[in-house]
Amino acid sequence: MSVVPLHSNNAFHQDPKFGRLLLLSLIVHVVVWAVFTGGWFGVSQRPKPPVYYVDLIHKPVLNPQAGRPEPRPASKPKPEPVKSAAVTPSAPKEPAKPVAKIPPKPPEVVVPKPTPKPEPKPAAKPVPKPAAEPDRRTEQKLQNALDEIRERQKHEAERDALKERLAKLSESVNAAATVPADVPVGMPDGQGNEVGVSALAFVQAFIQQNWVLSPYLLDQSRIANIEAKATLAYSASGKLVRFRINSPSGNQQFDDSLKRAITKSDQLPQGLPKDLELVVTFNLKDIAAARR
Amino acid sequence: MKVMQMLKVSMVVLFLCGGLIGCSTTPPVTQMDDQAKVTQADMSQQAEAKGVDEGAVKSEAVPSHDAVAGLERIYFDFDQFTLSADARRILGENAKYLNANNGLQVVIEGHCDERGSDEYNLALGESRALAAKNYLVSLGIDAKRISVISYGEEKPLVSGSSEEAWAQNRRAEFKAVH
Amino acid sequence: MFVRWIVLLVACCALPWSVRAATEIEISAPGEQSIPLALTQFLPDQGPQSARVAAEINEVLNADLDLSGLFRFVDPAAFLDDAGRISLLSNQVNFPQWRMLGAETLIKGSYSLTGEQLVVEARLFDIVNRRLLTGRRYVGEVKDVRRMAHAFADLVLKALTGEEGPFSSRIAYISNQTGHPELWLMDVDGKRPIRLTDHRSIVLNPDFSPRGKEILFTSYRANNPDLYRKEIYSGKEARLSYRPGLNVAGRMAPNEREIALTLSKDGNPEIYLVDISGRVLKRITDNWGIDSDPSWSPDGSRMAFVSNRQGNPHIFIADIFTGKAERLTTQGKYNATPAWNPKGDRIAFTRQEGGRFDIYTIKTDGTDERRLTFGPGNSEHPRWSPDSRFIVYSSDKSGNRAIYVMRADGTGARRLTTLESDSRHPAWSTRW
Amino acid sequence: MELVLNAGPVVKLVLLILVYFSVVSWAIIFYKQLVIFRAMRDSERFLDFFWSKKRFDAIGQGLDHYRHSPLTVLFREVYRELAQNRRQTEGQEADNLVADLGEQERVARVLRRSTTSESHRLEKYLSFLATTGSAAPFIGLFGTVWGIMDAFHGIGTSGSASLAVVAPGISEALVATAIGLVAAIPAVIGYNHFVNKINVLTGEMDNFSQEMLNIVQRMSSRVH
Repeated sequence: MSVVPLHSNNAFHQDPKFGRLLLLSLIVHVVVWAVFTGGWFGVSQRPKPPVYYVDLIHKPVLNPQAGRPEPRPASKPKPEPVKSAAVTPSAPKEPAKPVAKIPPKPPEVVVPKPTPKPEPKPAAKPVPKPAAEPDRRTEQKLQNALDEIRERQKHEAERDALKERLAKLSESVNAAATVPADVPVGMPDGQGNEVGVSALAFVQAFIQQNWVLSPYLLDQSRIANIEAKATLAYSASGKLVRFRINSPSGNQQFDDSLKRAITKSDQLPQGLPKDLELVVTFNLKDIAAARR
Repeated sequence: MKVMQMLKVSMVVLFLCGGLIGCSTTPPVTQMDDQAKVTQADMSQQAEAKGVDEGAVKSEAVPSHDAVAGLERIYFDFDQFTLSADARRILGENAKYLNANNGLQVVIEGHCDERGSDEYNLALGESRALAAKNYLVSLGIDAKRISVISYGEEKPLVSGSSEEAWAQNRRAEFKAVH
Repeated sequence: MFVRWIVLLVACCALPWSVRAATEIEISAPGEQSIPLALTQFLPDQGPQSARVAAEINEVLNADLDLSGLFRFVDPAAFLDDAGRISLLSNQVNFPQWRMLGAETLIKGSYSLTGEQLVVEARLFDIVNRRLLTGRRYVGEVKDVRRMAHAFADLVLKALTGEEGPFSSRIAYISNQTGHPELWLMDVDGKRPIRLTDHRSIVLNPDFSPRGKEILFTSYRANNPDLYRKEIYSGKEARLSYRPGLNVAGRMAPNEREIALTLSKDGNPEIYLVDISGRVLKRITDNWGIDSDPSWSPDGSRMAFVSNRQGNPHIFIADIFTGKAERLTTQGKYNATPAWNPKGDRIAFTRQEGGRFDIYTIKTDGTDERRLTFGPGNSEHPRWSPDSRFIVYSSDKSGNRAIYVMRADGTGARRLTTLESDSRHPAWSTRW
Repeated sequence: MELVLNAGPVVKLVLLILVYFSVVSWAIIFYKQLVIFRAMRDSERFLDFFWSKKRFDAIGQGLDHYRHSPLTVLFREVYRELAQNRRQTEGQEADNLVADLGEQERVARVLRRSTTSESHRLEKYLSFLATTGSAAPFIGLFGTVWGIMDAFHGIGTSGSASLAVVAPGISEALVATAIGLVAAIPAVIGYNHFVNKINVLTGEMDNFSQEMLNIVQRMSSRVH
C-alpha cells in the first residue's frame, strides 16, 4: 500500500473570507436603509397636489433661488436661455458678463430690493417713513394724537428694523448656501432675483410674527440684554417635531412668551425644502435700539 | 467744578449784597434772557389773556389781614427774590410810612406767578417776603413789627396766563395785623 | 481587520452627526408688542341680571388693562358663542375658538346678585397653553363692584408680569370744587372722589405715609402754612409742625419715623428731618439758597430735592447721613418737583423749557434723561404709582388744571378728573 | 430619517450598537450559510466518492474536490495517521498484534479529535448570533426607555404636556426597540437554522467515524 503524502493542513480548508462578508452585510444594510428612507415605499405613490402660481402680492417665496443658474459659471459655463433673450443666447467664453449679470455672489440676487425690471411688482419697501419728530411747537395738538404718532413711529421703526434684519439674514443665509440652489421649490420660471426670502428667513418671520411680548412685561432696564436660545426642529412638511429652550433668559415672562410663540408656530403654513433644525436666539435688541 | 460753583455762589452773593446796599445796577444778564424769552413765547397768548381787571383779589382768600393804604406792594422778576431798584424805592416809602405809624404791625406776604413747582414757589414767596423784610429792617424798622408769610402761587392778584398777569402776581404785599 | 470595521462604523456614525449641525437665526424683536386680550362681558350666574354690574366690571377692567399698555383688546364684535357661555373651567372653554380670533389671553367671569349681595367670579386664561392663569371669587356688596374689578385687574397684571398692578390704590389730590383748595381722594381711574378736608383755607401738597394709612399735607387754616397729618379711615387730624414761616412739602420717610420737611424758621427755606410729633431731628441742607421739595429714595438713605444754590433751581440728591448733596440735573434752567420711583432707579421731575413745564425722568446717576410729555400746556407734579409703572401728574393742557395718568414711558396719557374745577398736587398711595 | 437624527446621544449610541450587531450577525449568517452549504454539498459527494472507491490511497488522491466537507477532513486525518503508521512498521519488526491494537486505538483517537475540531469549526461565530438574538431586543429596549425618560424630562422643562410635545420624543425612542428587533430576529432564525444543520453534519461525522473504524479494523485483520 503506497502512501501519498497530503499537502499541509492549513491550506486545505479555504474558509470564506469573513471581512468580505462583513462588507456584503454592510452593503445590504445600507441598501435596506436607502430603500426605506429614500421614499420608495409608498411616498412616491402619493399624487402630487397641483400647484397654482398666483402672483397677486408679494408673498415670501420659499426658495427664490429656484431656477437660478448655477452660482459658478466659471466651472460650468451654462447658457442662459431664460435671461434676456436679446443678449446672445450663449456666450460661455465671456467670464464676466456686465449685461446679464448672473452673479457669483448670491447676496446680490436675493436681497429683496426693487429690481430695475419692468415688472408690475411694487417696490419691496413702500414705507413712507415720516421722519417728523413730535412737533414741540404746535400747542394745539392733543397729547393723544402725539401718543398715536409716537406709537406709529415705533411700529414703523420696528418694521423697518425687521425688514433690514430680514434682508441681512437672507443675505447671510444665502451666502452660506444653506439652502441649496437645486431644491425644486419656488417659482416655475424663477430667475433667482425675485423679491422673496429664503426658507430660513421665512421661518424666522413666521416665528417672529407669532411672538407676542409687551415690553411692559419686563423691567425696562433689562430689555437691552435679555436673551434666550431655543432649538426647534421642523420636519420637511413644516411640522414642529421638537423644541427645547436650551438657555432660558431667566425671566419668567420672557421665557413664557417664547414658549407661547413656539407653540403657536407648531405648523408652518408651507413645507420646507428639507428637514430643518434651528437654533433661534430671541432677544429685544431692536426694541432697545428703538428706545434709544 | 468746585471752583466754578464757588465762583457762581460768590457772584450771586455779591449781587445780593449790591442789591441790598442799593447800588443801582443793571439787572443780571440771565434775568434779561429769561424775560425776553418768556415775553416772546407768550406774545400770541396775550391777546386771549383775560383782562386784568377781571381778576380781582379772590374773595374766598383767608380773611385775616387787611391791606394798608400807605403800604405799596413790590414786584419781582421770574424765579428771583432780589429787589429791583424800583422795589427798593417803594420799600423806602413803606419804611417811612411804618416809621410814621409806629404802632402798626405788618405781615409781608410773598407771592409767585402760577408757573413752576408749587413747593418751590412757596419757598420762593417766602424768600421774597424775607428779602423785603430784611431790607426794611436795614432801613431801621424793628424786625419784631414785621412777620412774613408765603402763599406761593395760591393767591394770585390777577388770574390769567399772560406775562402781564404773571408780572402782577410776582409780588410781596404788606398787610396790617390786628 | 477589526480596526477597519471600527473605522467604517465610526465613519457611519459620524455621517448623521455632521448632518445635524443646526442653523442659527436671531429674532431680535417680537412680532407684536401687545398681548391680544379677549375681555368678555361678565354673565349673570344666579339671581337677576344686572347690566350695570357687568358694564361696570367691563369698564374698569378695560380702562385699567388698557392703561397698563400690555394689551391689545380683541374686538368684542368678533366674539363667537363661547363668549356667551359661563364656562369658567379650563376644560370647558373653547380655546380653539379664541385662538382663531387671534387672542392669547382671555378674561371670563360671572356674577351672582342676591339683593345687595354680589359675588363675582373672574378668570384669566392662557389661550395658547389652554390653562387657567389666575382666578378669584369676590364677595361683597353691589357698591364694591368697581373695587372688585380693580382688584382683579391687579391680579391679571400679577399673573402676567409677576408684579401686582396698582389699580386698587388711590390717588390723593387737591381740588377747589368747593371753592377752596381741599384734599380729595379718588380711585386710580378718577372715579369715586371723596373730600377729606374741610379747612376752607388753602390745602396743599398731600403725601401718603409709606403704609398708606395717613396723609401729610400743608394747610393755611391757622394763617400759616403748617404741616398736618390725617388718618384716612378715622379722619383724625393733627397739626404737626407750625413753626413761623414755611412748614411745607412734608414727606414721610420709608420707615415712617421721620418726616422730611421744608422749614423757613431760620430765615431761609431749608430741609429738615422732624419726627412724627414734629420735633426737629436734623437739618439736611444749609446754604443761602432755597432748598425744598424733598423726595425719599425707597431705602430711605437718600433724598432728592430742589435747590437754587447754584443759581437756577435744579434737582439735587443728598445723603441723609452725611448731608452731602450732589447735583442730578444739568440741563435746563428750571428743574423741580423730583419724585423718586418706588423701584429706586429713576427720578421724575418737571423742567421748564420754552416757557412751559414738562415731565422728565432721569436715572439716579444722572444718565438716561427722558422727556415724557410734550405739551401743550404745562405738565407738572409727577408722582409714581406704587409699582413704578405709571406716573400721575397735573396738566392744564385742556384749560383748567386736571389730574392725568400716563405710563412711565410717557405713553397712554389720560385725564382722571373733570375740567370743571382745578385739580392738582396728585399723590399716589401704596397698595392697600 | 429625522427620527434617528433627532435622537439624543444615548439613544444614538444604542442605535449604533444595534447596527453593529445587525451588520456583524448578517455577516455571520452569510458566512455560515456559505460554509455549511458547501460542507453539506461536499459531504454528500464525498460519501458517494468514498463508497465508489475500494482503496484508501485512491480516495486520498481525490480529496481535493471535496475539501469543504468535514468528512473529508476526518478521512484525511485517518489516512495520514495510517500512512505514518505504515512507515513506522516498515522500519522495525514489531509485534503485529500489539501494533494492530495500537493502530485501531490511534485511529479512533484521531477520529474523535477531528470530529471535535470540525464541529468547532462549523460552530464558529454561531455564539455571536445567539448573543445578538437574545441581547439586541434588550439593548433596544434600553434605548427606548432612555429616550422616553429624556422626552419626559423635556416635557418637564418645556412645561407643556400636550400630546404634540410628547409624541415625537416617544416615537423617537421607540425606534431603538424596532432596530433591536430588526437585528435580533434574523440572528435567532439563522442561529436555529445553522444549529440544526450542524447537528446533521455532526451526525454524519459520527457515522463516518464508525465506518472508518470498522474499515480499519477489517484492514488490520486482513493484513494478519
